[in-house]
Amino acid sequence: APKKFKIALSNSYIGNEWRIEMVNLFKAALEMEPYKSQVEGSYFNSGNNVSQESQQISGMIAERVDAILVDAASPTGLNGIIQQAHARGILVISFDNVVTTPAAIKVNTDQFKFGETLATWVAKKIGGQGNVIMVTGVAGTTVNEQRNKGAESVWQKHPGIKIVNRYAGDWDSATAEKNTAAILPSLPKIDGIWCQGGTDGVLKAFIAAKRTPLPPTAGEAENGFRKFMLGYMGQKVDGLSIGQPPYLVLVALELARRILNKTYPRRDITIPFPFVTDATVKAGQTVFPQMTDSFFTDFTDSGPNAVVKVGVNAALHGTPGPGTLTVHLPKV
Amino acid sequence: MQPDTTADALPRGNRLGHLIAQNIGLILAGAILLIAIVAFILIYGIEQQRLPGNFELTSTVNSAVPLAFAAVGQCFVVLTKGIDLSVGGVVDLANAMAAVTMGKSLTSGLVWSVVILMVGAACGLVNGLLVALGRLQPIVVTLGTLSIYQGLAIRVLPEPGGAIPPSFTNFLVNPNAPYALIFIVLLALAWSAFRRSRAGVDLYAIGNDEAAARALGVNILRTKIIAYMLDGTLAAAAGLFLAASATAGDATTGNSYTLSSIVAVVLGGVSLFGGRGSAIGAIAGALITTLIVNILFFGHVNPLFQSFYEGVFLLIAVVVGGVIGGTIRRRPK
Amino acid sequence: MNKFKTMAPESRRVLYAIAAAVALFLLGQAVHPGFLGLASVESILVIASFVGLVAAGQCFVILIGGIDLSVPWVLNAGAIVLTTTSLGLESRAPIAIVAALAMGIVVGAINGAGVAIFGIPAVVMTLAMNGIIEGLVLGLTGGFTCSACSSYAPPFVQALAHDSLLGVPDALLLWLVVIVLVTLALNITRFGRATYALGNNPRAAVLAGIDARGMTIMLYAASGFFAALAGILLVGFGGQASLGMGDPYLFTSIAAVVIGGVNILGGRGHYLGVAAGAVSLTVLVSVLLALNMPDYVRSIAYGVVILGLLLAYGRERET
Amino acid sequence: MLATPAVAAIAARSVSKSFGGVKALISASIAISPGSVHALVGENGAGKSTLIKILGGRITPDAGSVTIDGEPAHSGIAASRRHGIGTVFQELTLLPFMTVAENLLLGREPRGRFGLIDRAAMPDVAERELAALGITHIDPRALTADIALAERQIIEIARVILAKPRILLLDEPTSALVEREVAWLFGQIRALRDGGTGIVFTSHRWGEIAAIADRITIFRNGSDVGCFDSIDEDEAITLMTGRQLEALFPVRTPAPAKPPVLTLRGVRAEGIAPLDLALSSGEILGIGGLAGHGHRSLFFGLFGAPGFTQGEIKQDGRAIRIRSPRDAIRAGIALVPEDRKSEGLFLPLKIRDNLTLPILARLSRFGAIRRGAERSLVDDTIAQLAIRTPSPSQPVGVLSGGNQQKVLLGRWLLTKARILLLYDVTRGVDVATKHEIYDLVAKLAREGYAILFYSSDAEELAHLCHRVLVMRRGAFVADLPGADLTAEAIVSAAMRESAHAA
Ligand SMILES: Nc1ncnc2c1ncn2[C@@H]1O[C@H](COP(=O)(O)OP(=O)(O)OP(=O)(O)O)[C@@H](O)[C@H]1O
Ligand SMILES: Nc1ncnc2c1ncn2[C@@H]1O[C@H](COP(=O)(O)OP(=O)(O)OP(=O)(O)O)[C@@H](O)[C@H]1O
Ligand SMILES: [Mg+2]
Ligand SMILES: [Mg+2]
Repeated sequence: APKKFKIALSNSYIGNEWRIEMVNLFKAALEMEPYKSQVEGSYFNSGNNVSQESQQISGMIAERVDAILVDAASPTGLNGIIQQAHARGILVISFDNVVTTPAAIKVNTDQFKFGETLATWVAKKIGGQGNVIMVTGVAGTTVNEQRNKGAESVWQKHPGIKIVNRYAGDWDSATAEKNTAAILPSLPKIDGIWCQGGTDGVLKAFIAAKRTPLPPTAGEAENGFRKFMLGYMGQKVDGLSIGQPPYLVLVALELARRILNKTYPRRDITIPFPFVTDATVKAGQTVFPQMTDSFFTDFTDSGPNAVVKVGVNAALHGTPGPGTLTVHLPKV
Repeated sequence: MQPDTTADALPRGNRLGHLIAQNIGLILAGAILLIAIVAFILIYGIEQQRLPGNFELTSTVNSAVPLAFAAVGQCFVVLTKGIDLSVGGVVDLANAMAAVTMGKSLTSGLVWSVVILMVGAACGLVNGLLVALGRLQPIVVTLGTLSIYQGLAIRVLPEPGGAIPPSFTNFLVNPNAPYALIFIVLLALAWSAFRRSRAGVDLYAIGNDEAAARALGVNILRTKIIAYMLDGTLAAAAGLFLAASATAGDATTGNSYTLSSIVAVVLGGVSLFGGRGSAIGAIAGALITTLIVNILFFGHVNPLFQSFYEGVFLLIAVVVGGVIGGTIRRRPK
Repeated sequence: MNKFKTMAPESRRVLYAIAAAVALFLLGQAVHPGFLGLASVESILVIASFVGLVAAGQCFVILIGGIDLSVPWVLNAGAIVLTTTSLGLESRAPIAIVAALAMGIVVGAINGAGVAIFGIPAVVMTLAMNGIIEGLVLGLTGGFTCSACSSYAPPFVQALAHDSLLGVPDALLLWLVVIVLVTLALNITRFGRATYALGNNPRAAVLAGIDARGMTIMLYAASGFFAALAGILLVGFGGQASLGMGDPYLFTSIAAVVIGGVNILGGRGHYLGVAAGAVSLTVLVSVLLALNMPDYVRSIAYGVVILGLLLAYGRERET
Repeated sequence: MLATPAVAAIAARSVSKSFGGVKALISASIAISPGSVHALVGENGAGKSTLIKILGGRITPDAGSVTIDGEPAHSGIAASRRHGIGTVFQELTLLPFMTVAENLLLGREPRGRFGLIDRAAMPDVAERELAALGITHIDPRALTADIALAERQIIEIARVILAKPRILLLDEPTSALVEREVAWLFGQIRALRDGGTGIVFTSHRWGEIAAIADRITIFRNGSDVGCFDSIDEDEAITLMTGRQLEALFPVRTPAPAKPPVLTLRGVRAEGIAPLDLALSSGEILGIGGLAGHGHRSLFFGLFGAPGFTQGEIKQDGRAIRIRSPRDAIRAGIALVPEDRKSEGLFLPLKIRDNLTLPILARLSRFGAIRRGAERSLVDDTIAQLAIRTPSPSQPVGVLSGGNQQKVLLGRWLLTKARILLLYDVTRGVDVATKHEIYDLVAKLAREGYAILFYSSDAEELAHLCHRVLVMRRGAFVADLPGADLTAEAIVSAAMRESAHAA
């Protein structure tokens, strides 16, 4: 049998469901062809601690892996160790929370566009006129900054839109709900919500404050938010939901396999982000009424141009689906 | 005419016994470190079918250096019976400043390093003044300043980026040889000089009994301020090492150093009640913490259970240390 | 006024802490009209109640010179035990609540045993325990807080966080009960006397016949209990448990205790002050959110205000 | 004695000092001549220590002035050191987790290379310096926390004497010392005095005052009320307390011949050989001997803190086990430790809380304390022991030392314990209070309490006890019946044995 490629996944953090699904997809893929026969995989978690993640990548270098997939605790904090890995001939692919060093190939969606798309939708929905709140992400991170900049670029074009408050939701439903609950009662009527993450928490705080019906909302891909699009807790919301897809890890894995097999060039990949609106949301496909609100619905892709299709059990339990797993990388 | 008390001299404990009693924390830290090293080599050997080499040594040392500096800084404050939760904030601030200011050359890197260390010292000064002059409890002072320093760091570097001159990286954390050991040795030497200075003695005196120290004429204000300033400076140094090994800056990556520096200090046998322990122990504690990460890595534990194992290892280390210590101390004299 | 002067400094600090909370509310109204509206105040107090509950446990252990760094994941585990045990069914709510609280008590008792029997420093014991619980929760649930639940918190628990009785939110009423009970426990019971004795002079307490080990275990168990209780309420509040939901409560609960006038070295302070501290911190965060300023300014202002409050009334006497 | 020069070595003029509401000193004055020993006497809380702290530069007076050689003194510890003042404060200022040598040499450590402190040389330097003072039984390498209280007090004194002060302030330096150590100290004091040092000395043992003082200033309620070249004890006590005391020691009543309530057979603990002992109800059994010879282990062993490692304890003929203070309290045993601040009281807590802590179980219903019942018990105790306080809600820390000691005694009387272990209970207690405590102890014995009584003051043992066992090296070396027992007999019993050893 041909020698298997050793591919290690360095995951900075495992404390939210997005990351869990991402790791589960990776686990499932390792049990499916073509990866099952070509890849020997391993995965690690570093508790959101950059120096630990850096040390773990050192460990991977010591283990002489062929490729390292990185979801980084810091866009810059791992640059040094990644350069070392690169210098030792190891292929490094960073995805989701990508690193800045050119020594790593990047697989991601476009975060500026993320913020911009949400904002454009809100602006259009409210006719370029009204009060909007922005619920932002974790301060000091690139993703947060990029998404905010994307949004601001849109607001500038709409003088009728007033951003009555910007506050952090830290991409976490509980935090977003708490902060919204604290501030909402003292805010004027809200016509639109722009939210980077924790969207369902924001909406629940609106309900608790009796600010119903809920205003049009552009947010992340939490299952809870999408339930609101279907109708949930007596409310139905007009919304746009964009997900950072957990299957980025599969794109990274496939890219690694192809590059190691020399069937694909070394290059960054930006994949389109999947999104749904209240008009297109569909139970069992893009929303799962049986599942928790914090579940990330975009673990798989749909439609004719889907990047990858996997079953819900792969995301939930890391169990492989039938047959082979096909990940579509952009045409060279 | 002097009725001397010699006639009734009791048998004394032997010198070794006294030495052990005085350095119990350090001895424990050494023992745990030894165990950790052996465990690491064993696990590495079993997993990799070879012994760790230059690369492993270098990367372990390079990972340990920032923590060692932060832990020694923390140690100064803990010895005064304080605690510093703002370490992470100072690391962030230094890291962010380094990435923004250093530019391309080693010279500018070094010049800015000095400035950044001074900023760290200033952060420490603020902590020290609030604690010593403001008579506030250290844990809340530093909780407050943590928030301030983190805010400043984000102001300096709103999103990760910037660049560290490669020559500066090579100077601090050469990736090809465990050359950063020099800094650990220098740190230990500097400590032992400090330990033998007026301020060093005063520091211990304050940690032993602040009221007594005051009565003995120890300048509490000055000594505490020195302790917090050294702490701030060393935390800033940790930030520089972090920036150097990352080759760029991030205003949030230092946060973990707050708790890990405290853990290192405790593993190093420094008493959180002040006055007992040594920065050498804190360095050992930093190495132990680093080795535990390696052991868990090469032990290939289930990542979901990772923090479980970290917690268990920490407890085992402390309990085993305590048992060894108890046995040594109870050894018949 | 004369009475005020002769008060014990800790008692005076309770008044200062309450004054600080009120002042922060007024400040909020000044910079952001509408802040003092009934709905706004109610909503802020409900959020403060979560902090206040965690801080009740933290207060117990700090009173004996300890600290509990395991509250984040005990809280989180409490929330997850509730959702996984109740499966969102009203009929299972009682057993789920009991299970969650029992989990908190057991974990807390283990913390206490580690500190009291094995002599492990509280910082290390509880920090390690936080990691242990985190690892167990993630490992045992596979990372999903309740994949099989159709709804998460049973309606009863959700009502607890959202409904009102005679215009007062249930969560607040519950907190009020806790405030009364904890205050009574500390002030008129043997348990309270023993706690203060232990915190003031552990050696003398043992020599006076206090069961230091038993007390320590009990107090840490209480801390676990309150963290789990806060977890339950938070599930009710958000409707679901999420990973990491306890993290913000670590430093906040410690800060609330100290701002409330409790001495971090133990033996002195009152829960009433701590409750005021919890309100102060929550109001402060809300005011800063309302002010609509950049994250970094908010972070700096938060630190500055806390230090300002402490300088105003939290200064220790000269030794 | 030298003729009194016109200029005092150190003097305080009309100094006042308040702590919060407490007026510790009210316009007090004192002048100490060079080459003389000036004793300060007064009840607990009279302000002696406060005055000494002011003289020693540790605190600044609210009003009044301090002069040195007629010049205004600079305040602050550092300045006072430059003035050549050395102070032994009442609460020891040794640092527990530093070695004896480090403590002894603090601030004047030997320097080695690069001007750094030569830590390695310190034990030897300390050993030499101690030997020069005639102290060879204390190991300079030991941690201070590990040596006995008396040894700590000696180190504290040695540290100050070694600095060759021109003015020496000694605040109750003998409180934990036994006679021979006191004699050693007096030798040192005389040598310094003869060299021209002006010395302030306080003590609550009149014998010491009489032996060493050239002048005596009496303090009462924060003011000096008289200064004498010599004064007899009764007169001094009247001035100190404002009332007359009968004989210091109560009339001895014979010990009742009763079977022992408590018997120890072959008990062992760290520092004590297997010991046998029998204690009857109504008996005051004295334990004497030099410090550091196992008394503490005996007392604390009996109280289960920690318990004996071996041997048998019988109470009323039944074997009991005492493994913790709780066991001891259940068995009706009470311990009043020597160091009331660190082992007895909760200083910031109310008198009430301090008194009733061990009996709360009895006082509460469903865990809640019955306030009324507690209140009346507390009031009774305060009245019975004549604890001087405006209210039972005062923090115990604001009471004078003697009253603090009474609170501690009261706590244990409330437990209805019948066996009292009194470990140096009069340490640092003023004459009047001592008198009260002696009366109390004698009364308790008459009421049938069994009392084990250790004291570092041989006079006290001789006059109060029915019988005295002298301890040496963890064993009883003499059993002295009480009828015509003298302090000399106790001291010489403790010393005689050492002649053999030497
Ligand atoms: N730091 C302080 N804070 C509050 N009160 C104090 C303080 N120091 C002393 N006092 C009070 O001042 C008074 C005088 O105390 P001081 O210690 O001078 O008495 P003393 O004569 O030395 O008594 P003793 O013989 O018991 O040592 C006492 O009432 C005491 O309680
Ligand atoms: N026979 C002995 N051999 C060695 N060390 C001894 C011996 N006896 C006592 N010690 C040591 O002396 C120290 C003091 O002992 P302990 O506290 O029991 O004596 P003590 O008489 O109660 O002291 P003090 O009178 O000062 O309160 C202890 O550290 C003990 O180990
Ligand atoms: Mg005094
Ligand atoms: Mg003794």
